[in-house]
Amino acid sequence: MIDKFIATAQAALADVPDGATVMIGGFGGAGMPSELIDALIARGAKQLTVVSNNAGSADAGLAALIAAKCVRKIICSFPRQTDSWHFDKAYRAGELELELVPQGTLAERIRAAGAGIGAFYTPTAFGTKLAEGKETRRIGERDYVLEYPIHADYALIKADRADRWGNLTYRMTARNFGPIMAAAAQCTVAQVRETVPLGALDPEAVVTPGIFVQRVVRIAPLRKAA
Amino acid sequence: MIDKFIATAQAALADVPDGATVMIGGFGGAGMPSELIDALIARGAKQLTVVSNNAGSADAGLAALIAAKCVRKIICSFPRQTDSWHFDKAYRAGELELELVPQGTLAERIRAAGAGIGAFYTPTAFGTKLAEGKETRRIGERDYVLEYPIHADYALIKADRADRWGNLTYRMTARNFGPIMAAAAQCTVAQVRETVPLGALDPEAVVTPGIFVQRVVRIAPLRKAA
Amino acid sequence: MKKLDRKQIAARLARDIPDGAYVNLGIGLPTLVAEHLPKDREIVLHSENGVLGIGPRPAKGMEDGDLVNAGKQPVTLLAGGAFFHHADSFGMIRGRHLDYCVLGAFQVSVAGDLANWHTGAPDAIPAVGGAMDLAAGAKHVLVMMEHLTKDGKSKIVERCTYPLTGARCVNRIYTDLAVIDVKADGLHVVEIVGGLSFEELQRLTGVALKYREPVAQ
Amino acid sequence: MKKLDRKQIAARLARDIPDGAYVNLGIGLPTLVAEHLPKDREIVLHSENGVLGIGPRPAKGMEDGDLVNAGKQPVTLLAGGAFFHHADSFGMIRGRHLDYCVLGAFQVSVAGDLANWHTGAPDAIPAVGGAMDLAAGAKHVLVMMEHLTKDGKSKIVERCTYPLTGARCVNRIYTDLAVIDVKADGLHVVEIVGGLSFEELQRLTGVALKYREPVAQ
Repeated sequence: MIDKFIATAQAALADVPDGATVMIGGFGGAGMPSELIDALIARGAKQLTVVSNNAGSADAGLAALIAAKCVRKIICSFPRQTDSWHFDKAYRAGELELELVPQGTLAERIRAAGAGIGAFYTPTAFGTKLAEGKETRRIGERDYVLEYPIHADYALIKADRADRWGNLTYRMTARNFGPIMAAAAQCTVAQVRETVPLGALDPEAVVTPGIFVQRVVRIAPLRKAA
Repeated sequence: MIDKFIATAQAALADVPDGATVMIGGFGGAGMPSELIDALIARGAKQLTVVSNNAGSADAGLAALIAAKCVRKIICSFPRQTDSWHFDKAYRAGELELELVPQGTLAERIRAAGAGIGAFYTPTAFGTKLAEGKETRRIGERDYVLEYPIHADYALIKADRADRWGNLTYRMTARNFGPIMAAAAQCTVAQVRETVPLGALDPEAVVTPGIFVQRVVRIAPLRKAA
Repeated sequence: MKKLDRKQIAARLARDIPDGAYVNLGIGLPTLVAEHLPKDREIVLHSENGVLGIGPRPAKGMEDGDLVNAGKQPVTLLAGGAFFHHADSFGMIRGRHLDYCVLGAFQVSVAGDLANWHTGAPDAIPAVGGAMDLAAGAKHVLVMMEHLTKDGKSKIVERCTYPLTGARCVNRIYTDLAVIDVKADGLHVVEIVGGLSFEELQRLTGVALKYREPVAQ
Repeated sequence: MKKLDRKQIAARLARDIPDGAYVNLGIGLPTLVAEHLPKDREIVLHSENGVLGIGPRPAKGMEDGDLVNAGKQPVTLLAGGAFFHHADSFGMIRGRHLDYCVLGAFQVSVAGDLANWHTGAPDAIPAVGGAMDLAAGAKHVLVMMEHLTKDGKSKIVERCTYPLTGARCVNRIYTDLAVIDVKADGLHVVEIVGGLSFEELQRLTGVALKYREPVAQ
């Protein structure tokens, strides 16, 4: 029987080793798997390579992971924010390597990893600093840059509902990187708001089929103060 | 105001010129836009390049388009079927050029066109006859073949429900090539079972956003004999 | 001369977006355009974080952290909207499905090169987001910016001195002083604000501008 | 010797598919495997035309033309199933997400090359479908075929004479005579049908086989 439900975030991340490449979903706060990140900090794995759109803000989530000195390198599109002080400090101190990737190229490199594409030509960034040193090619009337997939050992994502096969739905723009990161990692851990019986999700509306998901943790939403 | 609904299949295809590249959705009968194909035959455009998974079966649909001598070339993965006699005859007579493409490579080439990818490396077909003469590259431990996008002037697809913005849902495995062909064509024409008011489709479950669809024709399903 | 303020630039640009267009408004200044789109047109707003059909800002207290735009501001969804993931969203951009994108800029060159992501300062922390994808992918790239820097230098330049976002990608520039088309043979002035002569605009801009004086009625 | 019939080959292969596996069964003979999967295991069947979680054949009269497998036969969907488009479906295959695929074959070589799509006859109309993608993409490629051609030649060969579907891709071969692993150092016989000696299997197969006689109890 297939049962991908795991009781706690801690248990779901208990085997993350030092040096792992970890994708972290979310676009700002939307889709950010906060409780999984907390569990990753508690796990204490070091020298991580993190793949995420941003580099954390304020003191929680990815920012806390950086503050806890767990991250060696970050691959992202938009690290600088008004409150990205933990990233800023570590970066300026030379403690954190940054690979800056245009957002669409980041998404497509992650998608390529999940879809078994060896490399692809994208028009984005041609003629810019972010294409320096990269292979280019003119195809038809457009110039392209060669980009390679980004694979990960783990993906930490936040979805909305899940069944025990790991089928996932998302909520509005919290979907963002979740589906492509799920496919790009060896071990995808999804935190979800709700778990449902097998068959409760509409097969037409499953966004991430369970084949891409290895572990599911239900995180009850915080109850709002009355 | 955006209103992509068109009254008839004939009107929706009235501007298809000779020599156009036309994608036709469907996997066998599932998702085959039969009424649109009939309208294309009635339109009488010749010298078409058709992109489709199969090359028609029995006497209707794509087979009828071939029988009507509208097709100059077909790009597909699986032309040979027990009842593909119209294709077989035209092919053996040398009246029809065939570009045979592995099914996943066909899908990915169509997807690449829609997603603005200039070319990609796929492991499929490396070392086989279908990769002969193609550029190859070793990336990591795997060998890859370089493949290029397939763009189209028109895509003819069958969906289930649509609103006037052209948002589409599909029905079960009739989805197949619809979403990727919609994105790869300059003008996508969808035949649907049902049209619904704007807002009636769940935004989480729209499969093809209207940005990829130019024209929608409602084709009432045949009433079953009582 | 009466310079346009930010709202007026946004309103001027909004007038050029046709009914039925699919449009991405970059973060910052371009977001203002949303509030000035003509009410009699149906224009579908895209945000690169995976949504088409963005509606007005939510009422106070009705914000939902799961429904945000690329600037991470809370938004609403119109009837007809749809959600999708990041790879599909950037496929729309890169695949030339967006009719227009509107971007801010530090500089635009005569050739249509755009610089808007990095000042080039050695100690600056870089961040690019989706700007390079939008610049490379949208059918029409519209730039919205002030004509001059704070110290009075033209932001329209012979060659960008800041790092590029995209080469030869800008189609039209909207500033507080003028509307200018970028064409293969150079910069064509479409409109000038009231009270400013072409000669004065030319002097302020520095690089060569072309202009066909409107015929007097 | 008691050759296995097709159902028995399918049943033998099905025994090796573990609980929780994601599996694609190729069109034709491999489809039989579905009927022999152990009832106490939950195995998720994929079909390249965009579905995971295929269930048993529908009852007569309950077929739905929109719900078919890669062989275009009507199927059903289990609770937990999901639909997706062709690019996503082949992303699953190419991206090494399928644990097993089962394919028929004309020939398999000592190196694990597979030929199953084309006889090479000059007048044959070629058709490849998803075979090359499955051969290149699944984590384990299992071949299911009769050991010998109708005129008694081995389908396990030194080098394929038919055009290849994939090079060095086959992991295990199930025939009516034996189960054979393809490894870097050659072909290892795992099992032989009752009444057939290794020597006889070796003679029928032609190419070199390795075998470790099971220890008698």
